[in-house]
Amino acid sequence: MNTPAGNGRRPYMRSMQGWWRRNTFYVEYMIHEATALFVAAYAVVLLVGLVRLSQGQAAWNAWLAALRSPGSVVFHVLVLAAISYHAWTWFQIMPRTLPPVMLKGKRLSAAAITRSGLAAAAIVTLMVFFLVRGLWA
Amino acid sequence: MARPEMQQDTEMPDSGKTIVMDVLRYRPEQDDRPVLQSYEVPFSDDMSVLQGLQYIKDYLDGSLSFRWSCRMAICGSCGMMINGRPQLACKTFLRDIYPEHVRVEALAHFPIERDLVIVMDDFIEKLESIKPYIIEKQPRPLAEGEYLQTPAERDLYEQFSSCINCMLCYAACPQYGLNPKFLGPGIIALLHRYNLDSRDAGAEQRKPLVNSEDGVYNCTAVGFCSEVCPKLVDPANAVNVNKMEAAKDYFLRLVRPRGGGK
Amino acid sequence: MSINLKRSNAPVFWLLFGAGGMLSALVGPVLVFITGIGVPLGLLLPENTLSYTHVHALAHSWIGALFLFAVVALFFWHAGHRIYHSLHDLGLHPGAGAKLVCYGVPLLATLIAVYALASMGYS
Amino acid sequence: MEIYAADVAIVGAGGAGLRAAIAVAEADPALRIALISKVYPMRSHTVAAEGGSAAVVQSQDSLDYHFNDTVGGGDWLCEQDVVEYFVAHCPEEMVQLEHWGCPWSRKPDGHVNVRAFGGMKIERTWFAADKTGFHMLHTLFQTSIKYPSIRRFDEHFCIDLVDADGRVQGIVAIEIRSGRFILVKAKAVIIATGGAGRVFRENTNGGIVTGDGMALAYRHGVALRDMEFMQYHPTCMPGTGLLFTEACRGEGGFLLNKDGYRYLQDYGLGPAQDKPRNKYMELGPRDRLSQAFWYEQQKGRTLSGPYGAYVDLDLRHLGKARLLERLPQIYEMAETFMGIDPAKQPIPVRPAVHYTMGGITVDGRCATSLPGLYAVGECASVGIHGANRLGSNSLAELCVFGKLAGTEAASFAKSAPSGDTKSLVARAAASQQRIEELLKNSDGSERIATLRKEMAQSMEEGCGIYRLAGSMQATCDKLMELRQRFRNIKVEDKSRVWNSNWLMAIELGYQLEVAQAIAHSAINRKESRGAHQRLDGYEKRDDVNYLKHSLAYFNADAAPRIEYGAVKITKSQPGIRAYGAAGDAAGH
Ligand SMILES: Cc1cc2nc3c(=O)[nH]c(=O)nc-3n(C[C@H](O)[C@H](O)[C@H](O)COP(=O)(O)OP(=O)(O)OC[C@H]3O[C@@H](n4cnc5c(N)ncnc54)[C@H](O)[C@@H]3O)c2cc1C
Ligand code: SF4
Ligand code: F3S
Ligand code: FES
Repeated sequence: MNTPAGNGRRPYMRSMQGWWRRNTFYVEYMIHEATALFVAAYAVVLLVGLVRLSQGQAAWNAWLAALRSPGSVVFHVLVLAAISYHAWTWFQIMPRTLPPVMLKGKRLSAAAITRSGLAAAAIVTLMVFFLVRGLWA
Repeated sequence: MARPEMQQDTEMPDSGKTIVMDVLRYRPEQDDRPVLQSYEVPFSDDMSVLQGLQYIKDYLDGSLSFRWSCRMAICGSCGMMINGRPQLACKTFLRDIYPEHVRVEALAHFPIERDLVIVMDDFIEKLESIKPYIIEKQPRPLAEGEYLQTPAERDLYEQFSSCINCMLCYAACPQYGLNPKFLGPGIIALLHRYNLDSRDAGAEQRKPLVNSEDGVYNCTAVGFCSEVCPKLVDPANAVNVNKMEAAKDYFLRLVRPRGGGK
Repeated sequence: MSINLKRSNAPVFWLLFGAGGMLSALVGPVLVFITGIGVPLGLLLPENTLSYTHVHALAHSWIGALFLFAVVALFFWHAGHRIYHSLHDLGLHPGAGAKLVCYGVPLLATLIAVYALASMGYS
Repeated sequence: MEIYAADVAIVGAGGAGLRAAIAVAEADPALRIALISKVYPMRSHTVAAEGGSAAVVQSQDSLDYHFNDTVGGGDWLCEQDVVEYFVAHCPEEMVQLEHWGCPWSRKPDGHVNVRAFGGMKIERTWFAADKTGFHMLHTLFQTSIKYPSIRRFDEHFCIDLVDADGRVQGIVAIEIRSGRFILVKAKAVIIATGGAGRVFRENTNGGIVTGDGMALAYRHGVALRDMEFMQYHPTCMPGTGLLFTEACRGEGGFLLNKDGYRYLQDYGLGPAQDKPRNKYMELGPRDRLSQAFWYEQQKGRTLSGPYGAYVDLDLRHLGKARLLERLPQIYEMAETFMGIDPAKQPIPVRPAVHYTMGGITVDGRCATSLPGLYAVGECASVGIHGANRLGSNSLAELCVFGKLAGTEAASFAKSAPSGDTKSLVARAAASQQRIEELLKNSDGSERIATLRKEMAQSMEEGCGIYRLAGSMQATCDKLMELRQRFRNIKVEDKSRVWNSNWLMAIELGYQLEVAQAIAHSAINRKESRGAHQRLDGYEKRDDVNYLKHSLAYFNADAAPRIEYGAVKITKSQPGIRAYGAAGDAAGH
């Protein structure tokens, strides 16, 4: 009212502080981002294993022994949960990242793409598992 | 709280029920910062949030400002945050919220001009920057008639051409909120629409934008953009498919240094 | 127009991130189970599954070495890239230092992995 | 006051305004174009058009057929030379849109597909699913970005034309975001502000369709022509008025009364057949279909719901797949707004006001009687719709005449001298003052919404599908009363930034004047023709006395002055308007 011909514009910018708490979608997103911490931790474990392997049998066995400690097992259970969640979300997002997948002239639905991804993961899992078991059993 | 004047004859059948709408107000000439204001609005089953706001404007408080026009979810004017989620007010129904309060705020991630009206300059500038028009291989005289385009070729881009510029996806995308320079989902969908059109030969010219620091790689595949899109455009798909394109371009340029391409 | 047309170098990191993400989604869970739970507890798997001879033989083969390398290196790149972006998401405005850590560590890990595998030689 | 110097100013950035802007830019890239719109261009109401746009493409079709359908459909109140120009230019404009990227629906061989529409003898309606207007508008808007000479003034609300020395020389607008005024100087001005459907209660129009441009030209002495002809669309959502496109019927939908009977066969549109047949039954013209609804209602054969009488639009037999392919938006609207699955349930529909056939009087080249002033699109009466518009002719009109208005205005602007800025600023300041008064001294007791509602109600009662002298007179009186009460209006919001309260008050002022033009044109036309149907002794068309255009002239605070103008007839003498089997017998 006090700005007859002037310009009373004062666009207001809201803060992004704490945005990830604003809805469940964001919370889930942050959780699946956080799985990276577990992936990183597991990568460190593997790297150490690799180095120990290159250092000979004794070193390798020490590494195996460390893996048997209760703390390690608990930790790996957590890692398993996180990486499985990562895998789950990864395939949920996959349809968004692919160009249209055509099957017999029809476009594959997002759900079908996610299902194929999960199926692939299941097959790979079984293959690796039985390969490891079968080869060395 | 402002009370409805119940004797008003509204367009809606009178059920005798009311619903409370908490609306984020901001009048730059008098308010320092946005504040919530509550209104009690007559409720009927078929009322949209937009109709609730119109009731407020007509009968409770003429100073409430918001954009709307078509009321049929096609003009893209009425995007706002409704109970924390970006939605079209004309396509969101009070019955789905009743008897809870309806919380209405201006679209997130944009500056508020006033009340529920945001400043959309940024979006428009971006829209203008991507050459959102057919860049022909060579001009085609009208006398030669239309380009032939099979239904399958049309289907390829149709989905991305149905964007109504409502900007809900921008309000959904935290990466845009964190870095407003990011080209953003809706605009990349539009860019993608032209690149996919069999009549267009402009993809090469649009690449620098896709590849740039403000381009597709700002996206961390949150995916909420596609979740809220009222027209099933799937902008997240446009953004993420273009990451692959940009990556190809990044490495191919090393192989075939200058120009090359299609 | 304020759009910055400087080409982004993200594709390099994004591809590594994506490859790591895909690999970890496919084999991550089963590997964690084998190395961290199954073998240590003798659960579903024979005790000697990860015996030195077995694993050394694996690392000694071209294909095995490649697999181990890919898993270790790509997991690092995947995680580093994601963590870097999460810092940004949290509004921590990661600077050059954070970038150095998030991408430097994977780089270092990659080199160490190469070194460890190479030192075992190939068959 | 800020001043912007343009060569051509275009008020309105819907289909017509955008097409005109591109035409000016292509005519001469040196011309500075100001494109002013109260909403961002892609919000313009063209966006809501669903069904399609007409142009002859099929080999069994001809320009003559399109001409005859249009002139007959308009009950011979068309300017036939203009219709000839129109039908001849539709095809190239539709192809032009195709070249600009409009995603027209296609046939398997890649050619553009066409669908059937009401009152059209051969299928010639180009369509982009059921979002034709949306796609046309976005195509035009996005294409306009290519032209650097088009300077847009988005969200600028035009409050007046500025004329001096006997010609128009600019416009005054409010920048909505700041509330500041701007004078856009221009050597030529094109008005493309769309229709006025919002003066009625139940209507298919967007909130912005308030007849602004009509009122602007009218106040500056340009006549509003044929305003009594308001089109009722037969298939709208009860309550909201939202449209279910005619394409629903083009695709084969049925209209059923409460007995499940296809009642249109009782109104000279039969016989009923299962397959859609051009100009038969559901594919009859809109005025006839709306009138048939009215009769069914009188006979008590309509259904009744919370928003009054309705009939059923039955699409079930088309099947879900086809509905999703051809009418996806209709599907979505029925589902979200009414909770109805159209593949399983019929959709309740009733007529609602849809289109303003009349408008700013222009000649066949889009020029008004005020030199330098042009008008195009729904706000204009160029003469192709006569007493009843055929569906899909108006989207085509936007392009054909948008281009023409652009090139005409461009050549006028090139030859016109620049005006004297000082005197223009003085005139603009006077307009500004008047509008600022409305903001400052508006602490009366009349609520905007109340006046608007009374106006709309009264228009519906007096100027509905069927009209009587008594109720029309009541409407005329009511409008006069409302104009008086408008002086005592209350604008609660006194601020400047995005003050839509203020804008609504200005719009209401426009609407009241346009409503008066409609009501007075209606009461003076003592015959029945097209969309103007009387039941008070004037049930027949009267070519002897009324084969002429009505012209409403602004008359300050008094009622408009109604005059008449000749209708141009070239090759089609007024005949009997017949559809269905009777139409075939009459050789239409
Ligand atoms: C629901 C619906 C469906 C339809 N379907 C069809 C169809 O299938 N086929 C067909 O041929 N026709 C159809 N029509 C009719 C057709 O869509 C319209 O006649 C046409 O789109 C009008 O276009 P326009 O450019 O004249 O005006 P609009 O698109 O309405 O644009 C008006 C412009 O003027 C601006 N404006 C208005 N007042 C002011 C002011 N005071 N200051 C500044 N700017 C102002 C607005 O901002 C807007 O940009 C349909 C109409 C409706 C409502
Ligand atoms: S992509 Fe969807 S959400 Fe984003 S602007 Fe377009 S229509 Fe709106
Ligand atoms: S929400 Fe944003 S981060 Fe990407 S997937 Fe959508 S653009
Ligand atoms: S009013 Fe047009 S999209 Fe809601």
